[in-house]
Amino acid sequence: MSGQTHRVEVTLETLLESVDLAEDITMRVADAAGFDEEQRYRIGMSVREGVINAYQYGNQAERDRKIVLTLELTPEKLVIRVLDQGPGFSLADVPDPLAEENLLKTSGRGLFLMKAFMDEFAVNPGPAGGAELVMAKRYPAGPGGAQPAK
Amino acid sequence: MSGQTHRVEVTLETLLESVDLAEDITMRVADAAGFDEEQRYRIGMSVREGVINAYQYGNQAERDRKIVLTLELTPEKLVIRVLDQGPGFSLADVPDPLAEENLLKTSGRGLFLMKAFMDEFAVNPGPAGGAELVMAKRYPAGPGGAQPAK
Amino acid sequence: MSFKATARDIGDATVMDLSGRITLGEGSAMLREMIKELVGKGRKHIVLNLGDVTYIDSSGIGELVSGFQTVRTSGGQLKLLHLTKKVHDLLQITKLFTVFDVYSDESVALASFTS
Amino acid sequence: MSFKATARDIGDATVMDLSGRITLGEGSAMLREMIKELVGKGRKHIVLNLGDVTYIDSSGIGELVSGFQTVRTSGGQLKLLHLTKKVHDLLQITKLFTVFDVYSDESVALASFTS
Ligand SMILES: Nc1ncnc2c1ncn2[C@@H]1O[C@H](COP(=O)(O)OP(=O)(O)O)[C@@H](O)[C@H]1O
Ligand SMILES: Nc1ncnc2c1ncn2[C@@H]1O[C@H](COP(=O)(O)OP(=O)(O)O)[C@@H](O)[C@H]1O
Repeated sequence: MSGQTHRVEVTLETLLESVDLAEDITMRVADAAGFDEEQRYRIGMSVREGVINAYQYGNQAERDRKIVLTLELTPEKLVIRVLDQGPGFSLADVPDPLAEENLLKTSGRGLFLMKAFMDEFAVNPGPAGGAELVMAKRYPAGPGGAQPAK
Repeated sequence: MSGQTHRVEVTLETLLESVDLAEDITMRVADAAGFDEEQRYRIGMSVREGVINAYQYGNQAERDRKIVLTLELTPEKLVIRVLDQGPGFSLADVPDPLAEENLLKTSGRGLFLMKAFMDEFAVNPGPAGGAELVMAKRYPAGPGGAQPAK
Repeated sequence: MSFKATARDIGDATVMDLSGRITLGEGSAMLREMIKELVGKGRKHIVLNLGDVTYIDSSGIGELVSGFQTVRTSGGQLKLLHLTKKVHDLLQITKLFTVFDVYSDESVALASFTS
Repeated sequence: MSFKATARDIGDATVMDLSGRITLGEGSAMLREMIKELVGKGRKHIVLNLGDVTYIDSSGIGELVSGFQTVRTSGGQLKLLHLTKKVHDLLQITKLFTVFDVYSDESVALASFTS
């Protein structure tokens, strides 16, 4: 309850259904923030990919581990965090899916899409272990695209 | 991260837009919990009425005060809390809208609808002041109506 | 899905075709103003066609009651037409179903006015 | 909105009309199985009509690549038809647009097969 305005924190079980729920709630919050359809799609997809990874690689499909999705409408951007209870990882260790030798791989594009679709993207160690994705999208500029925060 | 499974906590600014956002997120979570259209409508309406009251009577339309909506999928029911930063109130002081002399009043039906639409309903003092509504709806029984929690 | 209202005059009566949501944020204030305006113009027989109203909250119920009173105070009558199941149930549990005159046929509603 | 697929044989070729979402939870696994089945039946010229596909995530992209490889390994060819703007953009930024043969006209796609 510091400076931010809307803050949505969603604690999810490690289930495939959690992916859709996380995406839907994100799209709804992005709508409230004034993002247009195309931007909502990109933000929603980024959360989807982040939660799928938290499910698969972080929590390794162990249902009782939690995934915490946090959406914060700060004054100038929507900041999204996806925290898991897994081993953590470093972006530097992830192969570039655009490299010639990876182009025909059937996986490895999730983090790339999140980076492409959001304005800011980082992977940090979680406060109590696990990986925490932090991504942000600035509010659309111009009339009609104002964010609800002051 | 105790025993519950999904837990959604939404901190809202005291704005009219927050009402729709709260209702939409609730409907989405109720959907994930397996409630049918009619039950989702009742749960959504109850949250709507609760957040409108938190906005009007609790936080008295002072934008910087917060409304905290919490949705918890416990093993046998969806438990919803709406907390405001207002003066608090007691259900015993609220007139019965079904009483003959109140039937043609233009207000006073919000709490009545929450009680009618939910299985459990109570008003408590908030942990740090304010009013906290606590309401619950049991999961639908039978095949196809199972809740996602164990 | 947002609130819309159009008024049709049929002889002495006015039918208001409402659609969408009548809630605190959306249709409530607009409905109130429209009814006041009709009454101000001397219309006394008003039918609210709720057939396409998808959602009413307690604020919307309040506006129906308020419209009912406004019209009655001016010596007129307000009738409801075409309740969806949701709106019917709401009026039932709030005991307003018996307060309002409710019709499922427009011509019957129009014929019901006594002046 | 959920994934649907139907296959039409046109001469030597099979057109798979896909619609809905191709994501980890929904169409991905189904698409993979259907392509495997076609290849197992000896079909070598496959067109994926993506005109009604509303959404593809990274898992769906992976399945397109996987299908492409499966068909190629069996000596056949897989072509894409009718990309929506969203799918077009996804293939563009992942540099797969140049890897796939993409068409906007079914008869042109069918005529493009070389056996
Ligand atoms: N939450 C996570 N915890 C641990 N490792 C992860 C996590 N997210 C991603 N990774 C690692 O990064 C790799 C690349 O992920 P991504 O780009 O999403 O592609 P894909 O999921 O298709 O492999 C994964 O294969 C995994 O090794
Ligand atoms: N969050 C709240 N804080 C303080 N008072 C409240 C709150 N919610 C309801 N009340 C009190 O209860 C009364 C009845 O509320 P309600 O049944 O929702 O009807 P209405 O909002 O139409 O008056 C309100 O008029 C108000 O006095």
